[in-house]
Amino acid sequence: MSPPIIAGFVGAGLVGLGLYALIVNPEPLKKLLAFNLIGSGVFLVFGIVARRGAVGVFPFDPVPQAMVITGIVVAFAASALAVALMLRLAEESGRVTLDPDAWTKPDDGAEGP
Amino acid sequence: MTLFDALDLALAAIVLGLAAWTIAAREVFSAVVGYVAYGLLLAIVWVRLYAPDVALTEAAIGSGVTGVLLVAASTRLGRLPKAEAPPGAALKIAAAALSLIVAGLLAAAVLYLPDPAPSLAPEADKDLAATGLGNAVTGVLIAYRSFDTMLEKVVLVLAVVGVWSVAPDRFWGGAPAPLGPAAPEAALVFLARILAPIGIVIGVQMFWVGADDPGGAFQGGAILAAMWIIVMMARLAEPPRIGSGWLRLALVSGPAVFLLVGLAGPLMAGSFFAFPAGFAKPLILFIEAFMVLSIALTLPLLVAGPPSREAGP
Amino acid sequence: MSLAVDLFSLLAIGAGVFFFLAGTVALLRFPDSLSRLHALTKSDNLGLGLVVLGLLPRAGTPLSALKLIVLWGLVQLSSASVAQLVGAALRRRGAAE
Amino acid sequence: MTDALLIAAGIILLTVAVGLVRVLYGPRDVDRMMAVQLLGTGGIAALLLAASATGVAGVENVALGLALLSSFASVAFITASTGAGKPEQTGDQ
Repeated sequence: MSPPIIAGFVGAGLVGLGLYALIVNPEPLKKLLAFNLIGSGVFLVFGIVARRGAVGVFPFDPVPQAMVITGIVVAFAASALAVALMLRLAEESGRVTLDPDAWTKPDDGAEGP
Repeated sequence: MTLFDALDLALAAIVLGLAAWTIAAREVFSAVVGYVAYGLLLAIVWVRLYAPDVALTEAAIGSGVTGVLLVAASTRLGRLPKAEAPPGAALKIAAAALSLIVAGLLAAAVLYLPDPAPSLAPEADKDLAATGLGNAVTGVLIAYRSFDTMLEKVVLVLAVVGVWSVAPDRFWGGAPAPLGPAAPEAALVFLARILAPIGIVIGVQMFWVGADDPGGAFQGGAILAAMWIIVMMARLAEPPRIGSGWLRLALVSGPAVFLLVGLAGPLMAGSFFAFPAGFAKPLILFIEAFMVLSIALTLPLLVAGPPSREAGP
Repeated sequence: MSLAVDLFSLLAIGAGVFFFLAGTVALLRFPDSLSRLHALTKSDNLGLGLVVLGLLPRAGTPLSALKLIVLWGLVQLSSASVAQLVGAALRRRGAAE
Repeated sequence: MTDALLIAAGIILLTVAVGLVRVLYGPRDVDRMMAVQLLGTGGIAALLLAASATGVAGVENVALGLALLSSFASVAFITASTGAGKPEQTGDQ
C-alpha cells in the first residue's frame, strides 16, 4: 500500500465525515467546518491523482496540483463570505439559525429592530 | 511495512481523528481548535504527496488565515444561545448511510484508478522551457491555464464585494471594525513589529523563487496577507476605508493586469492569453507581481469583514 | 568524520525528541494552566532547537542552513510572545473571577 | 541514518498528537490553544526530520511558512477573547 493510496482513503473518509456533519449538525458555523472538511477531502483525492501521475523524472502531475491551489483559495473566500453572513445575522437578530420555524415563533422577542 | 508506511498511517489516523473531533465537539470553539490543528497536519500530508506548493498554500491559507477567521467568528458566535433542536435518530441514520455510501464509492474509485495513471506531466514539461519557468505548477497556473487563474482572481474580488455588501447602508464606504483590542498587550505589539518585516521578506522571496522552486504568487501573497493581519491585530495599522479609490484599484489590479496582458495576446503572440516567445518570463513575473498585491489585500479584507463604521467626511 | 557528524546529529535529535516528550507529559499531567504554559513554552522550543541543531550538518546549502536557523528564531519569538499573551489573559481572567 | 530520522519524526508526531488529548478535555479554551501550539512546533520538527530523510525539494519553505504562522490562531484567540472585533459605535448595545 503506497502513500498516495493511504492519502486517497483519508480523502474519502474526510468527505464521508464532512457530509454526515453537514446534514446532521444544525449550527451554521459547524456546517461551515463540515463544508471545509469535504473540500479538503476532495483536494486530497486530487492530490493522489497528481501523485499517481508521476512519470519518469517527474515526481507528480502539476495540473491537478495547480487546480488544488486555486481550490484552497476559493474555499477560503467562500468561508469568509459565509462567516460575514453569520456575524451579520447574529448582530441583527441575536442568534444564528437555519431553522425556518425559529423566525416565525410569536413569543420570542429576539427579532431585530 | 516500511517506516514510511508506518509514518503515513500514523499521520492518516491523526488527521481522521482530528476531523472526527471537529464534527463531534459540542462547543463551537473546540471544534474550530480541532480544525486549526487539522489544517496544520494536512500541510504535512501534502509534503508526503510530493506537493510542496500545495503544502505551502495549505499552511498559509488553510491553517493560518482560515484559523484567524474561524477563531474570531467562533468566540463571537459561541456566546449566542443555541436555537436548533438536534435532528432525530431517523435523519441521523439516513445521513450516516448516505455518507458511508459516498465515502465507500470514493474509496473504491481511488482503489480502481486507471493503471498506468494518465499524466500530463510530460506535456507540461515539454513547453515549460518556452515560458522560462522551472516550476511546472507555476507554469500551469500562469501559462497553460491562465484564463482559469485570472477568473479565480475575479472570484476573490467578488467575494470581497459580497462581504462588504453585508454591511448596513449607513456604513457603506466606511472602515471595518479593528481586528485587535483597544489597548493591545505589549507582547503582541512586539511580536508584530518583529514578525512583520521578516515575514514580508519571506513572502516576497517565496513569490520570487516561485518561478523555479516551490512557491509562487498565491503562497507569497498569502504570507504577506498574514503579516498585514497580524499588524492590524496589534493595532499598528487599521483596516482601510472601503470607499478608498486606491484600495479598490489595488484590489482589482491583479485580475485587471492579467486580463490586459491576455487581451494583448492576439496582437503580440497571435492568440488570446498567449505570451510572445522570448518575452514570456518577464511578462509572467509582471502579472504575478500584481496578483501578489491583489491577494495580499484580498485575504485580510475578507478576514476584517464588512465595514462597521461610518465613512469619514 | 562523517560518523562523528552522524553521531552528533543523532544525539541532538534524540535530546530534542526527549524534550517534546517532556512537554507533552507536562501538558497532560500538570495541574493548572499556568504551570502547563510554563513547562510547555520552554520544552517545545528547546526540542525544536535541538532537532534543528541536529539537522544543520545535514543541510545541503548554506541558504537552507540559514533558513533552519531563521525558522527556529521565528518559532521562539512567536511562542515566547504567545506565552506572554496567554499568561496575561489567564491572570486577567483569574482577577475577574 | 534515514531510519533514525524517520523514527524520530514518528515519535515526535505521536507525542504531540497524544498532547491533543488536552483539546478534548480542556478544561479551559486556553489549554486547548496550548495543545495546538505544541502540535505546531512538533509538526515543524517532524516535517524537517522527514524532509531530511527523503530529500523532497522545497520543504524548508513549507516549514518556514508554518513557523511564521504558528502563532496566528493563538493570537487571534487572545485578541478575540479580549473583546476585539465588536463594532465600536453602532449603538446596538
